[in-house]
Amino acid sequence: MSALLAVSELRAGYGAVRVLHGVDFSVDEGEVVVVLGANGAGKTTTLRAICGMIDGQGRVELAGRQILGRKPEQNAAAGIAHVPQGRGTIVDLNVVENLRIGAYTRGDKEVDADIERWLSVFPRLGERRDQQAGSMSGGEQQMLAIARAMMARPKLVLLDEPSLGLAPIVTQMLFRTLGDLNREQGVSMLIVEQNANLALGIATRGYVLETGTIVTSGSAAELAGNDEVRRAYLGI
Amino acid sequence: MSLFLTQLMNGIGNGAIYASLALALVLIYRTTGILNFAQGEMALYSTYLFWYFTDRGLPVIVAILLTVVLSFIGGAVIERVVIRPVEKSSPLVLVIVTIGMFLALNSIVQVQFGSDIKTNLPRAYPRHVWRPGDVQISTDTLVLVGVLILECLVLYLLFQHTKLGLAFRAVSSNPESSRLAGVPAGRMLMLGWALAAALGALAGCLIIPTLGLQASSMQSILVFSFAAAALGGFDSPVGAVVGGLIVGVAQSLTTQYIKSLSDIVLVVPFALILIVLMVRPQGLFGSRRVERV
Amino acid sequence: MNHRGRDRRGASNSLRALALCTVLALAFAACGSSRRSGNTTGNTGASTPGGTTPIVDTSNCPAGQDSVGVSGNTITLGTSLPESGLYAPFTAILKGERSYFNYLNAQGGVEVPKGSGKKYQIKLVDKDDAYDAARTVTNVNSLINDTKVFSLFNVVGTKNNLGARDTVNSDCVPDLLIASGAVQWGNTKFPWMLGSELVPYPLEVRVFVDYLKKNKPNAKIAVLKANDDFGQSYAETLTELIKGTNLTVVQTQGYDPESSDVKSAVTSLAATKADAFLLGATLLACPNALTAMGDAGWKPIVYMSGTCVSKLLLGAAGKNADGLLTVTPLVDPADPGNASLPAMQLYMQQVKKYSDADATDGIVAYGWTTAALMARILENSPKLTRSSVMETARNFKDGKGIGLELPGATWDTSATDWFLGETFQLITYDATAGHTKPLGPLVNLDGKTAELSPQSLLHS
Amino acid sequence: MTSRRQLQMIGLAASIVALVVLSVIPHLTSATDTQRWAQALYIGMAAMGLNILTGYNGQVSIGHGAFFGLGAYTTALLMHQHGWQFLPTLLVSAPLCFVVGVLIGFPALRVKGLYLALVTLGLAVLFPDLTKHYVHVTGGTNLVALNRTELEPPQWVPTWLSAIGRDDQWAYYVTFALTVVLVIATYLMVRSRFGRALIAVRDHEAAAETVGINAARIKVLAFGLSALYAGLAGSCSVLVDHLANADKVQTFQLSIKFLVAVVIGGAATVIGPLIGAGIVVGLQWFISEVLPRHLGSIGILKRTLGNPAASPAIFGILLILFVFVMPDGIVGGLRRFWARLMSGRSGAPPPTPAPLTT
Repeated sequence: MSALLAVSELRAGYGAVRVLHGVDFSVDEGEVVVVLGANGAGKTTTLRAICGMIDGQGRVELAGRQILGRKPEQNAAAGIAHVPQGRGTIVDLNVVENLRIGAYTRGDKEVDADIERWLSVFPRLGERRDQQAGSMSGGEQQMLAIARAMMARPKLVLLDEPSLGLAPIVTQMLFRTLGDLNREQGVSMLIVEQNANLALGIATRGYVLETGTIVTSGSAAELAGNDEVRRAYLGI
Repeated sequence: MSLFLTQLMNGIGNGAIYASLALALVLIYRTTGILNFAQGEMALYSTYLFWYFTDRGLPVIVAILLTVVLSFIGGAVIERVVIRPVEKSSPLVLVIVTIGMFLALNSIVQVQFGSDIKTNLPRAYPRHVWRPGDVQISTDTLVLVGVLILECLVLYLLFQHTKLGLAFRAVSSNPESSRLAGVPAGRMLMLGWALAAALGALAGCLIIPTLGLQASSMQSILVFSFAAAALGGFDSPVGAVVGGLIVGVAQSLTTQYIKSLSDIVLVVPFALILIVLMVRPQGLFGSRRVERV
Repeated sequence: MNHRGRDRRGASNSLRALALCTVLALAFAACGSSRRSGNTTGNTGASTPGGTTPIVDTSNCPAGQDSVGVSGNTITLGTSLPESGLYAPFTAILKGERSYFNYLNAQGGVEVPKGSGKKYQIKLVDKDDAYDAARTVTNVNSLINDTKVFSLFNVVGTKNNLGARDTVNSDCVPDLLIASGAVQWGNTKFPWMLGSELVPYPLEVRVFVDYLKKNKPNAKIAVLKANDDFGQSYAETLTELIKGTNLTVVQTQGYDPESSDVKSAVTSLAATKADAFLLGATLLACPNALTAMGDAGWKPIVYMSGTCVSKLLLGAAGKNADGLLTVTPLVDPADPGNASLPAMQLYMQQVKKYSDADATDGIVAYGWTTAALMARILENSPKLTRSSVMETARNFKDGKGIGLELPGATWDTSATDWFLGETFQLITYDATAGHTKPLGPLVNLDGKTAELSPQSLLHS
Repeated sequence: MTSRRQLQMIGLAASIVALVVLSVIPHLTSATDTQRWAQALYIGMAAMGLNILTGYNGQVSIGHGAFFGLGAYTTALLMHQHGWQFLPTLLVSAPLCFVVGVLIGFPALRVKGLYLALVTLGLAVLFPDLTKHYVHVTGGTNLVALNRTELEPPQWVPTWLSAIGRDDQWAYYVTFALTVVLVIATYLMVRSRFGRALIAVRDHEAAAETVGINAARIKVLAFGLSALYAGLAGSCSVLVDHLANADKVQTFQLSIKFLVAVVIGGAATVIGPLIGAGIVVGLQWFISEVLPRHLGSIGILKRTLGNPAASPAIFGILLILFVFVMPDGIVGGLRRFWARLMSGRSGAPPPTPAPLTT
């Protein structure tokens, strides 16, 4: 079957500075794909090019249709949810309002039901439902960002370094939840991360990105076993 | 005592106008992050449109509605054509663009509609003054305050209880995350400018029949509205309304009770701003984030 | 200041008395210790009334400049007025001026001196100063040095002319018919400045004080004045003229001339329940003040500045303007009663022919009449030189049948009377009829302006 | 030689050429044009001052017309009422404006960004009212007009510098000399520790504090200096325009002119504001003088381009188009063009745009 997301020869950058020099990878239905890479490898640029925040060249197909060059709001409507680096919390809105904005592109009646569901999946959010999002802790804001992304009932969720700035136990709880979502609800995910072992723990496949090009790829187990990867990203 | 109450009513009447324009300024600040110097002249252009329609014999209510709708569209067009291209550049450039619009609109009005004074603009409501116990209460003041309350109600309902309003607030707070959630940020910016233009048009259509229309009608009103918006805290609509009323009342009470300042009454709003900002640099209701230009 | 109102709904509008200059900016407060505070004697200008020695001393004028601005059969005149910005409505003056000069040139031009058969075309060069005194100075320098005009004509604004006063008097260029009713043009140290036929403000206050002395001798007076030299001159003159009478000023309120919101100020004045109300205001502040007066149920004897006399402004005040007193030096072009006057018919015909201006607008009538006055001064000058024309203007006796002046009005100057426009008509406004009506005989205060003006103002 | 060094050489050469041309202007043009050039110079001086505050230090002010007025009135009153010569009055107007600037600077510390712009607007709106209240000189108005004898150059001035009958040359050369002094002062200041501190406080006040920069002192000094420049410009305007005057519209228009000159010239550059001032004054002269004369007679244009009432509209629209095309002003734009040119030719990785402080 065709890949849910197929990226080929993707080049992108900021003005005169080129970051991605032709990247190819894909994400199939129900998969969790991880892209590992150090700082400046081009991880965030990849996600931003895919969802249309920055211009890029090459081909990015969502379920067979080219989406490169379309505006972020159009790609969101097409089913791509993006949890940006630093969580992108809308600080002036409260928790419920943040979730409701997540469902902006949906027209159906079940939005309110979904809000209650996600508040139960993340009980801490449930306790703070009317609190200003800006006044919550980093971990809570990360949960809110993921819940907001899920509110759009997306085909594919892009996550940009969800572990950034979170306490270890919070990160573990976060990745466990992501794993559950994938297994129980079949949510396909593309996670860009530096924290390799947690990411690989829930991933089906992965790639390693260095200075704008894919250097190695393989199943989660292969990557976990690969010496280079282990030395570079697992710190063992 | 009746004199005090009368002057209070005068102050509240003026304050309602300053509040409406200050609301418009706050809307634009929250979406584009700048002080719109052209807000007064945009309201002036709308008011000349209103005069033009009534001069063509349109009934007053129709003329007001038509003016407000056209101003709404005009505000959106201005954002799309004039503001969007420079939206990413430095705040200084945006200040220059609004100053450019300020100069252009005032002059275009005179070339297009003639620079002579227009008086006897037809009124949407009969002008009547009651004098219970020597306290003057005029329909002008009541209508101005009524319209202000209506504006606040409409904005409150729009922002708190509609999907569009929620999207607008999301974009004002974090445009990037909103776009990632599928909210068309561009259209929200246009909405902000459109609402501001419509508010300015409504304020113009209501105050001008009482004051008479000429090219400089809006200039001193705008200075007081700036003061009102700053007093209330630039990013808070509630602050704009409260600020407007405070400035209006302070102005008329100074004229009455502080003779020495009466001929430089403009010192009042600015003194108020300085005092408040000394205590709370982000204004009465503003949030800390406001400081950066 | 009255404006033309193109009321396309056809109703004949805007009774336009002119007296606009005041609106611009003019008389000021007293004091201001000027180093060379004027001593009226020993100046170069004035001379013995015998008229033998010239009034205008040309001893220290630059040589060879006396007939600059005359080339072939064309006399070049220069003017500076606001044509852009907030005071752009005054371009109506220019339209009136140009209509008259085009009409005159079509008739062959002005004959200088009268009866000599030598006719000259008049060319008027206008420059925009947006009512900023610094730009007026630059314009005047450019008109004198680059355009090389024969004389300045109808330059608008008190501060604008005061700014150019030194240049004009050092270069000996006539600054004729200044569009401002300020009294500084009577300062004998500056002989090259002559005010136009507009009514100087002290005379208005004199008429009001006389009226009160007759009808309400111990009236309490409330004053609303614009916060500039224009408003200040009303307040200043009033305090001088009521000395020795039992008229008293009970309260004075100032307002910002650039805003027309005077509600709070008038509410405060109304609370004094004064018997008389002097309204030294202009533009929209007049009707707004009258409306606020009506709101407070205050019914004093009202004197309103002549600059506000226009059907547009009075109409805006409606019944609150009923019975108010004011003055006008010209016949009103908007009053159908005057349509039959031959001078009015000529004016109406020519303005329609030569400009797109609204002939019923008093400002256009003022521009037309002042241009006619300029031509008359040129005709009376024995020689076509700056000094001769200035001398003629300082000793002008032929002030009859010029333009739209009131029948019986005399405009003249002499060695001791440096003001032209000192005859005018006291009028009252009849709200039901919708236009003004004359009140009593023509007021002739010829030669009285100097003594009535606050001395510090006259000589500063 | 790196492209940065080349750029600076070109900058220096251009400045010298400008210096020579500007020094002979009075002998090439009529008195009125010389006056217009002098006006461009004093607007440039005030814009350079505002640039220190807004360009280098990031504090936006739209009220510097008030400091300009303070300088003008100080000089005019000293000359008109106390018979002073022009140059000595600078010794009073400059320090006075500096002190007032510093006094305004203190409250400005607590007031930031937008609010500061507004408080300075209050300054520009209130100053004319204060002069109307306390100054009654020429004809009792708040106008202070000076006559030729008061404006005459002192004896020691060589006659070619002030041709008799054309005192505008003396006014021009004084303004020109002061402008050159201020350009050099700005050039040195921007290179000094104070200059770098200005930029540090602008870019990140908190970080600047951590490295020991007393941000408050720097911001107050920036206010004082900018007021000093504006005051000097005001004093020169008395010599050039023969008067000191203040009206609400005029003071506000002046403040806008300074800000426009800084932005279209190039904020945070030394020469930018001066070039910007030349463009502003030249543009306004062209629109209000040349266009009406030539287009005034042609039918449809009579009501639009040729109609003087339309001149602010033309200026406003051109202003907007200018910042569309060159958001970082002429000098900024040229520098970017130069960087692109250099990167195209030398093939080396494009140098990051030259630091702002050339």
